[in-house]
Amino acid sequence: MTWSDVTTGPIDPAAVLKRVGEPRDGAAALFVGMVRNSNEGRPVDGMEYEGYRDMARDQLAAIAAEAAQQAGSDRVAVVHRLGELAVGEVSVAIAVSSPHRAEAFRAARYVIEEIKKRLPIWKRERYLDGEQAWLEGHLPVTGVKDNR
Amino acid sequence: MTWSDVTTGPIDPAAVLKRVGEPRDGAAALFVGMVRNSNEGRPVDGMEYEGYRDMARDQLAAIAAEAAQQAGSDRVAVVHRLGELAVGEVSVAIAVSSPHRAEAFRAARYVIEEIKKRLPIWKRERYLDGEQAWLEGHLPVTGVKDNR
Amino acid sequence: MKVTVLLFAAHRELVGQANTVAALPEGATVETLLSELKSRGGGWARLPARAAVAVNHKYAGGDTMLADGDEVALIPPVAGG
Amino acid sequence: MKVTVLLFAAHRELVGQANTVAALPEGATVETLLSELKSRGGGWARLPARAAVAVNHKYAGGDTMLADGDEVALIPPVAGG
Repeated sequence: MTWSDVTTGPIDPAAVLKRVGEPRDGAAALFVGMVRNSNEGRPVDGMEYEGYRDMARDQLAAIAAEAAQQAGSDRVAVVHRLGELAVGEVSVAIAVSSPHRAEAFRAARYVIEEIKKRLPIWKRERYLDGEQAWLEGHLPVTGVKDNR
Repeated sequence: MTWSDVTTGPIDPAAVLKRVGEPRDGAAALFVGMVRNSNEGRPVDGMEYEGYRDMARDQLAAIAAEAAQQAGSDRVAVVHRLGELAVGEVSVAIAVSSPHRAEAFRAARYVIEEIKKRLPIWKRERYLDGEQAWLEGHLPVTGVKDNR
Repeated sequence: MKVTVLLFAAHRELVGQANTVAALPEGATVETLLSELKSRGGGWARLPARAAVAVNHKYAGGDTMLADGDEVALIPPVAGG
Repeated sequence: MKVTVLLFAAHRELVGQANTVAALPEGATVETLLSELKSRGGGWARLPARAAVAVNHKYAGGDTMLADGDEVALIPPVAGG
């Protein structure tokens, strides 16, 4: 069974890693996304993540299931955080385990790339100078043609 | 500064992850290798890791430094275990953080691939039926021509 | 029929509302809804032309038929991770 | 001169020793050492032809010159990870 969640509480990457790993697995890959202290050279103070939470949960579950199918392993766990995050705080954690390492790496990478393509989440950077701005995002890859 | 170690004690992947990650980093990748319960269909009871410990330490430090250079990030931590391991125990943990995710994934992958190519470590599988065998390894990629 | 419309992030700020209800004729599609919203003027008329739409949590094309009670979200370019 | 020789894993079991000391003439190379070991017979003569060698923790080719006190390790195919 894959596991996925969208939460407003802090993420513990070690706890996400513990959700995967069975006796048949020889490899686990964990990816952690954090808020960094600058973007394109501009000092960053923090980040606000806004999400369409119910849909994000559904999409994240779908992404985890796709990754599991690709990896041939149902040991996939992923959680994305919403709300106000300080620099260094964890915004997303993804863990995959499988018998062999190539599949674990590939599936973890798949999950983060798909999150960036289609999870209905937006982020607003707060800069040290007091300004803030929504980050330019990606038009979601939805499998449906343009609406307008 | 990169960090590397060869140890006979248990490995805590979360502690290895904690060794990387600076405010400038937006991504961390952790790879964990574990002893699995079968190999080529044969039930496995455990694994003995024998190492040329002093040389393995030197080689692992060199691999970490190479990964750091490739990633453009000196946040690379890696530890390999020696001794008797049960199924599910961690044999190796590798953490890399960097401003962007592609470099973190690539560097973590580089470290495990190089470990398999050249770290002077050997493993003997113990099977459930009581037999044991040294695993066929890879002739180390040493950068020098054949000796014999 | 009536559908609930959700707005997020820059869209929400442009319109000044996080949600609204739209009354639509039977047979309405996502396109019908978007025209109705645009006709409200103000921030609604200035919503970016390129945006995705989700109906009941699933991305949906402009020709998707709507039903009474549907939850329709305008999805600005996403930036998760 | 004398060098210390280390053996590991299957090599160690084949020879029945984890280490030995070899006395070599001045000017000896890794190849000279390997010939001396082979000439001991028994498990030494049956060591696989394809193996790597490390001198003082660094992989070294057959023509590497040895010096008194060097630590030379025969490295079976590796299997870390």
